[in-house]
Amino acid sequence: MTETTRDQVGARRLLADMLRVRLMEEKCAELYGATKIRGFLHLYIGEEACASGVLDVLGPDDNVVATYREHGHALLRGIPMRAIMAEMFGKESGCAHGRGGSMHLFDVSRRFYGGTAIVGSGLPLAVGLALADVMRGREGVTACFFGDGASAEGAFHESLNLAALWRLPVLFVCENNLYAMGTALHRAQSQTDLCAKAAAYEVRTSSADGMDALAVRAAALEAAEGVRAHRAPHFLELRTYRFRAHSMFDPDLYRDKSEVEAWKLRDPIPALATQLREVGMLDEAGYAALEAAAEAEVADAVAFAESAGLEPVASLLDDLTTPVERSATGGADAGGAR
Amino acid sequence: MTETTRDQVGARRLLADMLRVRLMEEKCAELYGATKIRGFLHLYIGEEACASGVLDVLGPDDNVVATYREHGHALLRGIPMRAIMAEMFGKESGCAHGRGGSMHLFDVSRRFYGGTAIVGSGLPLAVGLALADVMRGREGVTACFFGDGASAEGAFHESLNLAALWRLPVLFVCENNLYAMGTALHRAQSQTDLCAKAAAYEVRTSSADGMDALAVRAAALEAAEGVRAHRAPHFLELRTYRFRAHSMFDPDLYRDKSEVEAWKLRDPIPALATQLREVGMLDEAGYAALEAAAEAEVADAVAFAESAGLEPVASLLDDLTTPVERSATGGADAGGAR
Amino acid sequence: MRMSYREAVRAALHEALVADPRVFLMGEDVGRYGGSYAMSKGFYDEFGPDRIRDAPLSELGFVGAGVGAAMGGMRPIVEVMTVNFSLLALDQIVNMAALYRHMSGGQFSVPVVFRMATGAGRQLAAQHSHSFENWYAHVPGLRVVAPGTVADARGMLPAALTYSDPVVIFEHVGLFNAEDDVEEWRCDLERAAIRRPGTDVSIITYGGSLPKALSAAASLADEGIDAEVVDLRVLRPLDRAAIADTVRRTHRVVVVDEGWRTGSLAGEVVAGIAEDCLYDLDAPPRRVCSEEVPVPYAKHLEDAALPQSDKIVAAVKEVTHA
Amino acid sequence: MRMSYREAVRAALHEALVADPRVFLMGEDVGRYGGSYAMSKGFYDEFGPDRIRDAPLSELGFVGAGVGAAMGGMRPIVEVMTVNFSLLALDQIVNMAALYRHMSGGQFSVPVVFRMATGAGRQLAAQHSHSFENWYAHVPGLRVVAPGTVADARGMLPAALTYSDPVVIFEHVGLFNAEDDVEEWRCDLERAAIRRPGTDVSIITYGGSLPKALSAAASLADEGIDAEVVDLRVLRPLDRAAIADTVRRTHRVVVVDEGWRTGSLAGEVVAGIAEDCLYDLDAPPRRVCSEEVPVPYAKHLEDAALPQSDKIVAAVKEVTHA
Ligand SMILES: Cc1ncc(C[n+]2csc(CCOP(=O)(O)OP(=O)(O)O)c2C)c(N)n1
Ligand SMILES: Cc1ncc(C[n+]2csc(CCOP(=O)(O)OP(=O)(O)O)c2C)c(N)n1
Ligand SMILES: [Mg+2]
Ligand SMILES: [Mg+2]
Repeated sequence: MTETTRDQVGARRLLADMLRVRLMEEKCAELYGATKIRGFLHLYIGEEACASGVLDVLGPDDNVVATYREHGHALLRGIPMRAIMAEMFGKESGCAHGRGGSMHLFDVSRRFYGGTAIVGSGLPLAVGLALADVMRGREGVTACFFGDGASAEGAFHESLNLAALWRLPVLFVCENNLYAMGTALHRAQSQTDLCAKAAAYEVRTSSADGMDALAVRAAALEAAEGVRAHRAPHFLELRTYRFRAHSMFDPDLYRDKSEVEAWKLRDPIPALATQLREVGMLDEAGYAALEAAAEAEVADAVAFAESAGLEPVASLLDDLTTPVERSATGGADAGGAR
Repeated sequence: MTETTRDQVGARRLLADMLRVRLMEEKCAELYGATKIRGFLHLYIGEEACASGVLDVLGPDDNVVATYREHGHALLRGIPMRAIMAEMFGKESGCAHGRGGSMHLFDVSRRFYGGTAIVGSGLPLAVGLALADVMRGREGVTACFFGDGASAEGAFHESLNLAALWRLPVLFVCENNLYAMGTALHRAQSQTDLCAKAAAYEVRTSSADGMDALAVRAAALEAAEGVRAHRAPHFLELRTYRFRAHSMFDPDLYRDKSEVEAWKLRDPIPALATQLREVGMLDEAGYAALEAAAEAEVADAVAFAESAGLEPVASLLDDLTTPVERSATGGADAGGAR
Repeated sequence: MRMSYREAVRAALHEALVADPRVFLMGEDVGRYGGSYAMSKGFYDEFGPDRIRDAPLSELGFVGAGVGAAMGGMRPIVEVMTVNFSLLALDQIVNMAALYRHMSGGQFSVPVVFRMATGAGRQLAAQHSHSFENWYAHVPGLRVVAPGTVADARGMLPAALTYSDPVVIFEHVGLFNAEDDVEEWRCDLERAAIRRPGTDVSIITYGGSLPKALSAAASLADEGIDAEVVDLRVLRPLDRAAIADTVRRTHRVVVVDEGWRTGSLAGEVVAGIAEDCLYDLDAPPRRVCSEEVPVPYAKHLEDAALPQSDKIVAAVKEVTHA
Repeated sequence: MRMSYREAVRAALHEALVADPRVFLMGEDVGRYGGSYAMSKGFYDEFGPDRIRDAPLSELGFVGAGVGAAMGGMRPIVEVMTVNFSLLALDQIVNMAALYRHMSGGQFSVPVVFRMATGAGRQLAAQHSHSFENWYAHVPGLRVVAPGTVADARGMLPAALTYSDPVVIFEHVGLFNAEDDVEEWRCDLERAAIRRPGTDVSIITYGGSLPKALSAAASLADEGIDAEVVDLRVLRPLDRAAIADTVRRTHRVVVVDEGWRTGSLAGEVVAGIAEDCLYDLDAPPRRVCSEEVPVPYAKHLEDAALPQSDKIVAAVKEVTHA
């Protein structure tokens, strides 16, 4: 038991966070079956320790860039579950008006830049956000989440170089779940040590057990502090695993059931719950309360999404471009955001 | 003096090769001034040891992919100087019918695949050529030349990974002349040790003095033998320098004249000539003979190019696509080549 | 024989792999996963990892490797999951594969087939739903085709493999589960096809919009309007003769294209008609295209953004009442 | 004031850098080298390495960084040396910058300006000579402009910086040394402009083809044909009203565009005319575009591949004698 777990509030929050993500996503899977949610749905189940640990160390001035597997990141960044659920239902009160769906959750007020579905495309974006922060004298860190698969893309190469060369405060968070769709890391990349790959750009790196929320938080804290202190990027690898198929279309035939089962034994939620119980920081009632709260939040979000309205077809063409008040002087703190 | 220089014929050939390239290019610069050659012209002057050393160890079954700075590679791969010069003159007897110019020299019969002017674009091509060789059971090595600047491109990242992952016989030859146009390597890349960069893909690497043709040849020989033996890629860095501006449009204001002068002291041609003289393998007459032969070849090539005819405008649309004899069975050894 | 579009593509791929050892399939998740749209399920076990080659997430790299392998004597079939992702690889397709032969004075051939899923209709939102067929159709050196029927899904790949230059095949995600009886599928990659003869108006379309055009024609028939439906099939080179021919017979035309309207392939078709048979037109041509916004996720918005039968019907009525 | 196109671009850049600390210029060799076309010579010393930011050879990366920086509150001007190279960066421009605002339900703006050199005429051969303006003009969410005059080269950049969405500016390499007297350069990015009024025929064009159209009009005048020359200026959104307007007055039209003919922007213009004012046409419209081959190096072949005044004259005669 480290110092960190002694921070009872913080540790319980991580557990609560993971539970919220888990229960929300289990409900999503169900709703997908019921055809309430459509399109691609990529579940994060099994990987919750990553988002909860990392986002716990970020502040409101930091930026977050995520992928199509970003429900957890969106929720823990503070987007109300109602807005997320409504988005997946394609409703107007969704966090992208129903235009984005599961893969494109956004919230400008929380500096949550999505939700992008072109693998690797978030990395240059994150570099740019960090560049803007530096040029504007802002203090923020830009956390950029992506998968092991993304690190094969040219965008990874170019972005790590840019961030290192220009000493930009980017926290690159690689959620290494060992697979890119059906392709195992070692079948896709000659270098399977992703920290070694990142280190080649003269970027500081570290690695943590992505099934352990406390370990993730500790590693993220150290990494983020390093980014802030050195004003230079950091590459954080989180070794994790997705318990579900890649998407709802994936028959999941490329990996052994036994491998999945073995990883499930390391489920980050019971793992943290057990840890907390062992040191007497959580009892059955306490856990049940967390679960009940999450369940209630999910139920509320679903009810909200169910009853929410659709964006009128008449506004389909709206918001393609920015109203031209010709803001040549601009000046909003959130910059391009409005 | 190594064993290699004792190979008198070979060493003299390298010297002769470099002289041919040098004198050809000096003439090109002159012809550019006289507006006989137009468009972009990128001179290789100063870097001749690289092409001569590497190409000396390749055989007819190997493939060569080069860049827009490829006059030397084309010539030393065996394309007649006449065809190169005619190409730069835009004449039909040029090695691309005058359609390519300086940046796009080709010769299918010599497995010389160009001559491409999108920085980095030759690397995936080389990977594919090597893949074809492996799949067809051919023995060849694919030598792929590119600059330090190209190693910042996403194409570099993706290609090195593919070659290493699939164990393809590619000899990546990075001509590190310290600049990409006007941008010094250390201003463009966080990792200036390009071998370290390549090694991150689990690719074997080595480095040689690109101003010393014998050193280049020795390194290339070892590298190519490694590629053949292991059927796996190798990254060879040649540390070199261009004496001239990037192109004929470049005012060359981004580097100190003293830096250029210092490198000129290491000019590979006098360097090798001196080496040979010192061990008594070359005398003044011998050198003069080489020079005279090269001069004669250049004069002949220019005369040929001058008097060569233009492709008729009427055939502008020809050879956009391959005549459809519907070669579903194909089978030419040179494959896509015809 | 009854088969689905997906089965037709599978059968064509299978046949090509069996027939020619130089053919191999390369792309993300074509192997162990079985293809993101299950086009190559089972192939990995049958043909092995060399010929059913899973590529890393490196569109530029593996597409370029396909180009190189073609130049090296293979016959690669390169799958890019979705045309949106192909933007990462355009440099190798447009600046390399398409140019090599002409730029080299005819020395090289680049016999590579690129297959890409295209189009919307499955609520996959903006980054997975667009159509860039018109971009590819703009590029000299490429041949571009769009199977809109099950038979063409079966026949176009073997036809593509008879060319020694790059061919791009667009498979529309909305068609994968479509079924049809396929007797004859051997086909050329040169000519458009009349899918429904008619006399009152020409509906010219291709790919995923073909079924919508046919269903529009069916409802128009109920109202006494006899529409001819022309399937372009080959998007480059366009079969201008066939286009002019149908217009000369019907004198009225609606072009349907899932691309955004401005700069769409439909625009090129209309322009060609204006050039070739202006005086044959009895009414201004109309285009039914996608609305000029990123395709949204929500079903009702996605539907509204795309060409649909009712919009085609309305456009036809406009041109026939003019 | 007499100035060259290059000087106009320089002056516009300089002014923007002085006026707004959020503006910075980023691209390959914009700094120490002074810009591959000397557009930013001297700026590095004046504004320093942060604001005249040399980027590594990483088009996808630095273009995407420009997108991100715009979303982060800066006003980046991103230079891509040549439109051919921009194919490496299209994903960030088309799948990201153009989509963000709509796809997010209007939450983000992406106030970035992309500048690219385009076009042929300098014997730079196939990989440095193409024109993909039509591709960009196809994409909702982008504004696309092509300064064809020195005044527009001076005025379009400041105008672009008043928008909060991505603007793409195409600077034609053939114009850089063109000179003109520039008095008023303030301009909108909305409307086409009539560069030469005329009554017999409309020549519609943009960018590098504008001088060719004007010189064609001059020689046509000698032969008694009074051509109106319309400069599109803004390629997205197209000024359809202005196009229809000129056609309604002259009834004959030739569209000149350096893009390859099939799928060209010229095709879109012709299609719009057929839709909007079919009955005003007294002759089939004609397009003068580039031949559908990679642009060759040799001067005579390059000339033959591109639109030229004499071809425009011939096309005008065709439509006026029809
Ligand atoms: C450029 C691009 N190529 C392919 C895809 C299809 N695709 C979506 S997710 C994915 C796997 C990504 O793997 P990884 O980066 O490891 O993230 P994970 O899904 O494991 O979280 C693929 C191939 C895509 N969306 N974008
Ligand atoms: C993709 C791309 N971006 C930019 C350019 C313009 N350009 C041509 S050569 C060059 C520098 C390349 O440097 P390097 O790779 O080191 O090769 P060198 O010229 O030094 O031999 C640049 C920026 C290009 N041709 N292609
Ligand atoms: Mg993964
Ligand atoms: Mg260099």
